[in-house]
Amino acid sequence: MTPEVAETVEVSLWRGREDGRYQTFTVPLRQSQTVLDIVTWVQRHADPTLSYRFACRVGVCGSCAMTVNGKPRWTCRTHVSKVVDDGKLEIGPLANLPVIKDLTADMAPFFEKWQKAEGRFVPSQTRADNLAVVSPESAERRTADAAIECINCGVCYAACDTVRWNDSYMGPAALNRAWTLVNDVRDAGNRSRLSAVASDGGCHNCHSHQSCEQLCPANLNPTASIAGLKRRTMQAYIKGELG
Amino acid sequence: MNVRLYFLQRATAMLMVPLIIVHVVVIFYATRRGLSAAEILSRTRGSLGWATYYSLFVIAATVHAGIGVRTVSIEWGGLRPRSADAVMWGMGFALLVLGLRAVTAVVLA
Amino acid sequence: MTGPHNAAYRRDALWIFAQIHRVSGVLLAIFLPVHFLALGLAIEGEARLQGFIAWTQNPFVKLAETALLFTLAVHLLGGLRVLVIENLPWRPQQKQMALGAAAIAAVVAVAFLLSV
Amino acid sequence: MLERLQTDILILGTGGAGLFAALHALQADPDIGITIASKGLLGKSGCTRMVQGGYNVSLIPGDSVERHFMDTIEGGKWLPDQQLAWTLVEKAVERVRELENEIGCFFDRNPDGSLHGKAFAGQTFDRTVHKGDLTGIEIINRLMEQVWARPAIRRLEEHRAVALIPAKDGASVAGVLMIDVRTGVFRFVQAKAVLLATGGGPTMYRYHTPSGDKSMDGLAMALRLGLPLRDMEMVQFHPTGVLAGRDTRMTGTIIEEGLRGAGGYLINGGNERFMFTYDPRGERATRDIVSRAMFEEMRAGRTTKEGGLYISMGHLGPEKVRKQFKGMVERCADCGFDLAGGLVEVVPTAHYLMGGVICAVDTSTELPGLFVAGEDAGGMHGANRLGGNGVANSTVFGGIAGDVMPGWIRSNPGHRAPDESAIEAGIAAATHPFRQKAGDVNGLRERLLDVMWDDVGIIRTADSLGRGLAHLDAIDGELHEAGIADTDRAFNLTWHDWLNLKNLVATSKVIAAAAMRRQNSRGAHFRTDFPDEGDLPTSTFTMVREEHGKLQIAEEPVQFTIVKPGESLLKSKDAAE
Ligand SMILES: Cc1cc2nc3c(=O)[nH]c(=O)nc-3n(C[C@H](O)[C@H](O)[C@H](O)COP(=O)(O)OP(=O)(O)OC[C@H]3O[C@@H](n4cnc5c(N)ncnc54)[C@H](O)[C@@H]3O)c2cc1C
Ligand code: HEM
Ligand code: SF4
Ligand code: F3S
Ligand code: FES
Repeated sequence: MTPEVAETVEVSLWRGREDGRYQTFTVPLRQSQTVLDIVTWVQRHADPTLSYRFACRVGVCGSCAMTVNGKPRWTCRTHVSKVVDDGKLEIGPLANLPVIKDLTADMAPFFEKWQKAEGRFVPSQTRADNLAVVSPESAERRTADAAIECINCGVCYAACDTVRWNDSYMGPAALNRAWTLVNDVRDAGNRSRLSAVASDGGCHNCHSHQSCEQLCPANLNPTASIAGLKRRTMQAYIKGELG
Repeated sequence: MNVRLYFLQRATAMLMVPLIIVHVVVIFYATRRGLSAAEILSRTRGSLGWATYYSLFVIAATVHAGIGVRTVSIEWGGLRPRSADAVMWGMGFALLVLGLRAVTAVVLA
Repeated sequence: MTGPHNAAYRRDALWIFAQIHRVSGVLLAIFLPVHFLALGLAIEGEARLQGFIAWTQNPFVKLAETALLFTLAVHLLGGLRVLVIENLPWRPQQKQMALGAAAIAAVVAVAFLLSV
Repeated sequence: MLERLQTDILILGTGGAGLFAALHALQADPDIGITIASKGLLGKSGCTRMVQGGYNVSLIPGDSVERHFMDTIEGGKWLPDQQLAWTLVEKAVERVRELENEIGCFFDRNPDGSLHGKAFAGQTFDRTVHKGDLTGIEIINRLMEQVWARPAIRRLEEHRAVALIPAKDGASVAGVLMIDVRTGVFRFVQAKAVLLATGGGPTMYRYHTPSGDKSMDGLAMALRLGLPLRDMEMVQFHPTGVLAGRDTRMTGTIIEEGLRGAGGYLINGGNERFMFTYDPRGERATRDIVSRAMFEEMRAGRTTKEGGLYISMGHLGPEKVRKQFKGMVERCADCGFDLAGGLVEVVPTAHYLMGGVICAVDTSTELPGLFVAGEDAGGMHGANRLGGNGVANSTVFGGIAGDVMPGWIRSNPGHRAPDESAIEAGIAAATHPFRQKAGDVNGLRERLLDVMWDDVGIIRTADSLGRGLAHLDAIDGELHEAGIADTDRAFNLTWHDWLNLKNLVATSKVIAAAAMRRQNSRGAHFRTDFPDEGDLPTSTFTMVREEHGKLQIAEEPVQFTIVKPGESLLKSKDAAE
């Protein structure tokens, strides 16, 4: 049952750059309405200069994440009734990233850290070769599969206090990706990848706060992936395999 | 924090688990009978076993807390890693000196 | 808090427990040197140590000591939570684990308080 | 204000086509300067990311390139350019191996560890390679990581191309005029070669599936430059898009076809199943038939209160549905619907544009220096695109463009001076709304969506198309008068809405004009006044170009260079499946 909702909702939106302020709008409620729809309504009907970002509008591109009533969310897939609190919504840009304007954040640091964690495949074969035979039931494949459907929305990154506290920390998404590669039997880059994630900004900074795991819209579990990396790097360290 | 610091911190944490449990049990046992200097010292004085036990604890705590304080001073204190290293060594030095002094005191006194 | 990011999120049991773990670690780090200092008094003779111990019988000090033992227990159990997540296969009952650990810590501390 | 940049190769778009082009160009010449620009974030905009079903390729034992080719030609109702279609199916084999072995995609496997191929409508072999039902995420994330890993590729994120700028002598392309979305500043990027890979995107229909950033920009820019577009009447509709009501972005996005396949019912506003009155296969009829039947029901007024129809799964057992279609059930729940047990409102929805810029197999266009790949290019699919051939198309030809452009630059070295007056005109056109009195851009978009849906959509007639064209002219005129306050150009979405609309109206006219011209019904194009498919051996395709502000439409005969109607490349034994 959808609960009876008020006719309108009070929406406070962040306006400006880092030194902006919240501005309040009254937006009509509809039965099927996401947070992105609310923001769109404001841009279309109340203030045409409002800036925000979206693309796919169905939860696959990870462009639309914002801070909604204190928590980072994918706005295109967050029904208003799920987050509205006392008839109010407060929406700001994603935390832990520079603000571009209004509700848009600059995701460049997020992707730079993805690279720092060597979150990219290193081939061991070429297009001239046949595809590797990999059993879908093998432990490695299943571990990789469990963490692979990340949409790089940055929700976990914005939710993580360690990211907030420590500039150099690579963050949950980058490390989660590194973990999928560590379990990818076709990959040839793991020696250097393990060293990268074992270095100063790496997986060992994670305090297992689990905010990432609790808020990831794709239901991934970066906490578990990072724990995996901690174990794997530790083994490599003890064996003296880290460069 | 990197793998080396992590390793040292977690290894010492694991080491301290049994050490601390023993310590807590001993405190219970001791306080039950009323804490007295004579009592403490009679137990520890001249005992190589207790000397090793407490030294191990002191060293583990030194390493563990030193690294822990380093992390906190970066994340909450806003220190650069370099300054945090100084805090770590300072903390470690203080703990080690005071700790070993205490061990010496209760064992040799 | 003003600013674009109202950092009001994650105030649930798990998060709070993680912060308590940290604070308890710092408290221990501050207390431990003091504790060592006290024991070190033995160098100056049994009498000084005895004097110090007598002082600790003061209810205030006792309460403080209880608090510290509680801190140690909390930190130990919180630390175990971290070690479990890091080293054992993933389990979903994190929250219960955290609450359970907090409860055990409280029991230990109360037992101590009653026993002295 | 105008800033200037120089690069050797400029790629517009970061879908499968754009990203592949960048990687291949760098491989072909590691010293070449490559710049890749995207209207949204790199890899996070466009439709390649949204691919659910998968990638068609003849890599699985028992299949053949010839079979894939025949499926493509027959699916395209004999209209595809056969050389392009052949290149598509042939190169797809290498491309999938490259995606797996070099880029890092990890496609699903059979229990024995070999590549899994699933069934996809309209094909005689189960050849669709996939990663669960989020294949696009896997493909684009892996490509995107490789591009981020190569700092030699300069990235211009949130840069919108507004005009292709010819050289002073008009004989080639000299660069592209862009708006830096984040600051609102104009930037002219001078390049020796330009790849157009902005991914088409028929978002001018009331209900549509593509990513919200796509608005036919590439085709509109090519059209303004006088380049010919083909097959523009061919707009593919998907039968089941979500209908979430007014002011919802999720409206139009896809509800999986598998639901109908699994036995889901389509129900009209009067609570009746209606598909059997249109086709003996009921809900399991092909995409075009189901879409048309749904449109007929809606036109007859037998709709839900929001104006659509229902899909109902409950009779299959809600628990089972929840398990089998987990992602879809969650998605519906997020917009307030219970797919497993209740009714979800659906409508047919515009999905893909088969039409595009005319190009050769090496992706070159009529204008030297300008290349085109992906959904912006026309001719690979003819009258209908097979599900799974879209991403194959963008990755195959994007890669080819990347292979070819460095060589082209070697034989045509040097930057060419741009036609400065074209740059000025481009800026003037883009800033036009700032000089007008405030107008109702949203109202105009709503009208465009309705006109295209009602008159130039799933079912067409000469009357409806004529009406549509007249409305489009009116909307175009009003849009020209509709102003936007020039307060802050930085990340000004309303400005971009205006620019989007401008391009959508321009290309809508082309779609309507081409549809008017094609007096038969083929594939995605259906006219009640000409319901027959016409004579296959004398098939023609439409070709539209803009000359002096007027659309010129021609019909070109299809060249059956590989196989003629009635023939097959498969020996009869194979053809029998
Ligand atoms: C929901 C959905 C499901 C699909 N499922 C399948 C499937 O299962 N199998 C299949 O084969 N195909 C599928 N397709 C089709 C397939 O996604 C496309 O055919 C293909 O991905 C197009 O690739 P592209 O590189 O040409 O364009 P896109 O991937 O769309 O990329 C276009 C790029 O151009 C950029 N751009 C646009 N305008 C400008 C501008 N003015 N300036 C600068 N940059 C610009 C965009 O931001 C984007 O980066 C699906 C499509 C959709 C919408
Ligand atoms: C059985 C004993 C102990 C165990 C199991 C234990 C465990 C841990 C663990 C796992 C951490 C890392 C937490 C994280 O990264 O989130 C930690 C941090 C810390 N510990 Fe301990 N510890 C113990 C005893 C001590 C003692 C005796 C002290 C003080 C002297 C101490 C001080 C600290 C400090 C300061 C931190 C840093 C806090 C942080 O990073 O959040 N610990 N402990
Ligand atoms: S791990 Fe989850 S929350 Fe983090 S970026 Fe990926 S999808 Fe988003
Ligand atoms: S929230 Fe941060 S601290 Fe670790 S478990 Fe997740 S990365
Ligand atoms: S708009 Fe793509 S995830 Fe929300």
